[in-house]
Amino acid sequence: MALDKNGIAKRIAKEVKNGYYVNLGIGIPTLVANFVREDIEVEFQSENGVLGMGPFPFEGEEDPDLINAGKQTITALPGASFFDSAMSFSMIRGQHVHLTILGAMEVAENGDIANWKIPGYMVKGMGGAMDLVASAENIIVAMTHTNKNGDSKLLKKCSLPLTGVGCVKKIVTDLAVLEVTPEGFKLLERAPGVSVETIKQATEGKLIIERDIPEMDI
Amino acid sequence: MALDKNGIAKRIAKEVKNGYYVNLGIGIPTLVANFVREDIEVEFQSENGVLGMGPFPFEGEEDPDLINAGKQTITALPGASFFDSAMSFSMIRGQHVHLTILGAMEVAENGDIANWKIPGYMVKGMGGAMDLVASAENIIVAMTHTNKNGDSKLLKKCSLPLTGVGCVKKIVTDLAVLEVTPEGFKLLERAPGVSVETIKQATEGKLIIERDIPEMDI
Amino acid sequence: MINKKVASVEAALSGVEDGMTLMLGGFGLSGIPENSISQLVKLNVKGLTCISNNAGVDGFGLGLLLHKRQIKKMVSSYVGENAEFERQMLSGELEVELIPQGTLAERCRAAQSGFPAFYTPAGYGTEVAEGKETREFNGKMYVLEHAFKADFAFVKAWKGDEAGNLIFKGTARNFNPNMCGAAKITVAEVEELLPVGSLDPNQIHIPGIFVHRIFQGSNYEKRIEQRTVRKK
Amino acid sequence: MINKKVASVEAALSGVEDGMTLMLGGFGLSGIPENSISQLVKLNVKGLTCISNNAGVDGFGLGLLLHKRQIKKMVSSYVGENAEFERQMLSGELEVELIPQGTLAERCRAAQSGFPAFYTPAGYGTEVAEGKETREFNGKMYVLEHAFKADFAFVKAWKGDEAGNLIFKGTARNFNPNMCGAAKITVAEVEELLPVGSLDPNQIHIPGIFVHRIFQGSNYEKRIEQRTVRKK
Repeated sequence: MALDKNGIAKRIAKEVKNGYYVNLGIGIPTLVANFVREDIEVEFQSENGVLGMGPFPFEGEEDPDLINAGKQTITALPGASFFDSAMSFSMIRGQHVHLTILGAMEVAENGDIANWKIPGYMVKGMGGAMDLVASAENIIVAMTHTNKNGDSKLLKKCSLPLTGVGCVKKIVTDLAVLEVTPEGFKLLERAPGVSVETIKQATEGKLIIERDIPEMDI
Repeated sequence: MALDKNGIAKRIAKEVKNGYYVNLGIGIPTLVANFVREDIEVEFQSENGVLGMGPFPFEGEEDPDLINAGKQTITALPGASFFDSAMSFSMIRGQHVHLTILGAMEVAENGDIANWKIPGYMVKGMGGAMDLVASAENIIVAMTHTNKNGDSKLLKKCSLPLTGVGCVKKIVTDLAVLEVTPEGFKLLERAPGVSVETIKQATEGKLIIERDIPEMDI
Repeated sequence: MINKKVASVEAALSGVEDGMTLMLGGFGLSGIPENSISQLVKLNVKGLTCISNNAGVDGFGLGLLLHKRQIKKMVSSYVGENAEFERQMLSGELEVELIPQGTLAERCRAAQSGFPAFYTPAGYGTEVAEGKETREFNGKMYVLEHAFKADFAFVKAWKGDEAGNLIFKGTARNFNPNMCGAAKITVAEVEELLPVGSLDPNQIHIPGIFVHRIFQGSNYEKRIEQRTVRKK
Repeated sequence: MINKKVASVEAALSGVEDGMTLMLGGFGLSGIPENSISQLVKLNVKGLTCISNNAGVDGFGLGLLLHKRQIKKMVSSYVGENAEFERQMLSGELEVELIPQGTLAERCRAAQSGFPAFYTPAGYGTEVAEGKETREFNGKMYVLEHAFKADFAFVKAWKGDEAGNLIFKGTARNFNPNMCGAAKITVAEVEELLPVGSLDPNQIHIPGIFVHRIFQGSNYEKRIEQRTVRKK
């Protein structure tokens, strides 16, 4: 069965390793924080200027001067720090942030990503996404495998304006975990109960299937 | 009579205007702070990371964590701030510092300055001088008119490696106050008792003398 | 000490004219110069170019200026919270330049620091890089980006002193420090304006040299855009 | 929280090898990483390239490494306080690259911040610009300068916590913050190493993400180069 948002977040959480500084995008990526193992040391960075981001505040403890990049009220954990936007992107551009997890509208088999603009329809802007994808060594995309019309979001070539070129390393969808390789999307894992055939049908870009594909362990 | 160091500093102090942020170089420029009018608002910046520099500390109150660019112990006045070297040169390069006063070995009639290196003999380095002269809109040189051998330091062309090109606006020496103009060194004032002839003799570069030259009012 | 205190928001904004380019601090509605924005509305200056990470929401922040059609052009990284904005943009009334957030921050910092231009990887291969110089360094491609030029910068700080020294709070810091000294005139409004000597010189985020006018703000609303809580 | 604490200066400097490029904070003798320098002397690593604004004095700071001929090349802005330095330089034993102080600071910051290169006016028309690309922006000439590449950065802070967050004191701050995260490995020594949660997150000068190892320093001498006083 296809995973729900929490399922995708739970699977991605396994990619977060001890000692990682992690930037989480808006949407499914935000949920990842809930599933990271508690026995490892991880810090979350938000590009509006906080490192060591904690959970949402308890009701009545919201502080308008303490938000995340999604403009949600948050808390800061012990060891946290605040800084300006230039320094925040020094962390990102300087590759001090180890892992970036973000959503996407489309990913191409060469690692191109589009997630900021639908010409003539939705023009909200790229926020920090272009800096993140141009800089991060390790980028994981969290998204549904197909869009609302059932069209694949894993393409030969992106049709929407790009956010970054050749940068996505891994994709976790409601159906599968895939690695972006020079040869195309390499299928690594299936969602529990989802067949390879289903994934094939939902993937427009080149899909590489070597050996048996195990189910995700979530 | 030719001015002594304090006399030069005293004359330069008159160039310091209300509301100025000022960077003082090592040597004679440091003395300028002693002669600035007390009824105007001025702040001194030192490029090692302090704005609002005060006088030297009283004996026993020296702090090794509080020095100026000449490595002398200093104090900080109310309203002072400390910052890192990158931000310090943001102030300088960004032209937030209004006036730079520094020493020189040579100045050319086109405003070139040399003050950091005598090849094969003295190679101490430029410190912040190259940033200062390349950035400041208002640069005053404080120096003796001739060197120890009696050779002019106001030249047609610098013989020593340059610190900056076409940047010096005004020169105050032990003999005179001069403005650097497109036509050459324009004599503005004489030191008390010093004749125009003496200044002519001591100036190798093109000297422009219009009308009567008044004595400095110091 | 050079005193930067002005008595009122009117004095702080004196000289603002039609057609000027303004920088405004804040991320979302956090850390925005509320008092200066109100005064811009009151002055009813038109044809403004606003450099600001976001464009406010309907009825607050820069949304107030949009509502009165005072803005000719927005330079932002993210503008998706504002129906009036979207309407003006889609109808062509409003010009919009979207640029990556890190590039926005650094173009401010470059203006502050006297750098005319720098190379950044953000946007390479995308429409953001169209018409711009690109260049390879160490096997990676970069885009040449330039310092902003602006007439006024409006920032909001938590504490300040009469010398113009500023301290920001939490994530309300964001773009505010990077915009100080990045325009011809920088105007800082603060929640608490203190006498000189009240702030620890070691804890100042922005030295007063980057600030030209400072005033005591009032009636801060500090609206929260996405109130999100967990259960006890 | 990611814990950066190491138990000793030996652990902090593990991995330092002959021929490496090191960054060292400090201005004159103020804010230099005294403990790390002592350990470099003890390790007797040779053929080092040292990026540091100054080169210490005879018998202290980097003068200790010069005395043992551990340094192959110095990259500095000012080196005039050291007879042994001068002897080695004039005899050709020591290679010296002198660069403007602001350029030195920004080449560190560029490495920290992921900028490969930037344009600065400093040094244009002088021998510093020889062989470098120059370019006009808005009628003024600039020189293209590149980010440093270094193996280790050694910095000294006043207070730090186990997450690697740093607070500096007075003008001992200088180049130290700009070198954090500008090398492959950043080692911070602090006068006071505190448990996580002891520092106000609003007052941290350098977030721990830029620091890889932190240790409690000891026996700080803090020598004063030019003791200058006035009379009461």
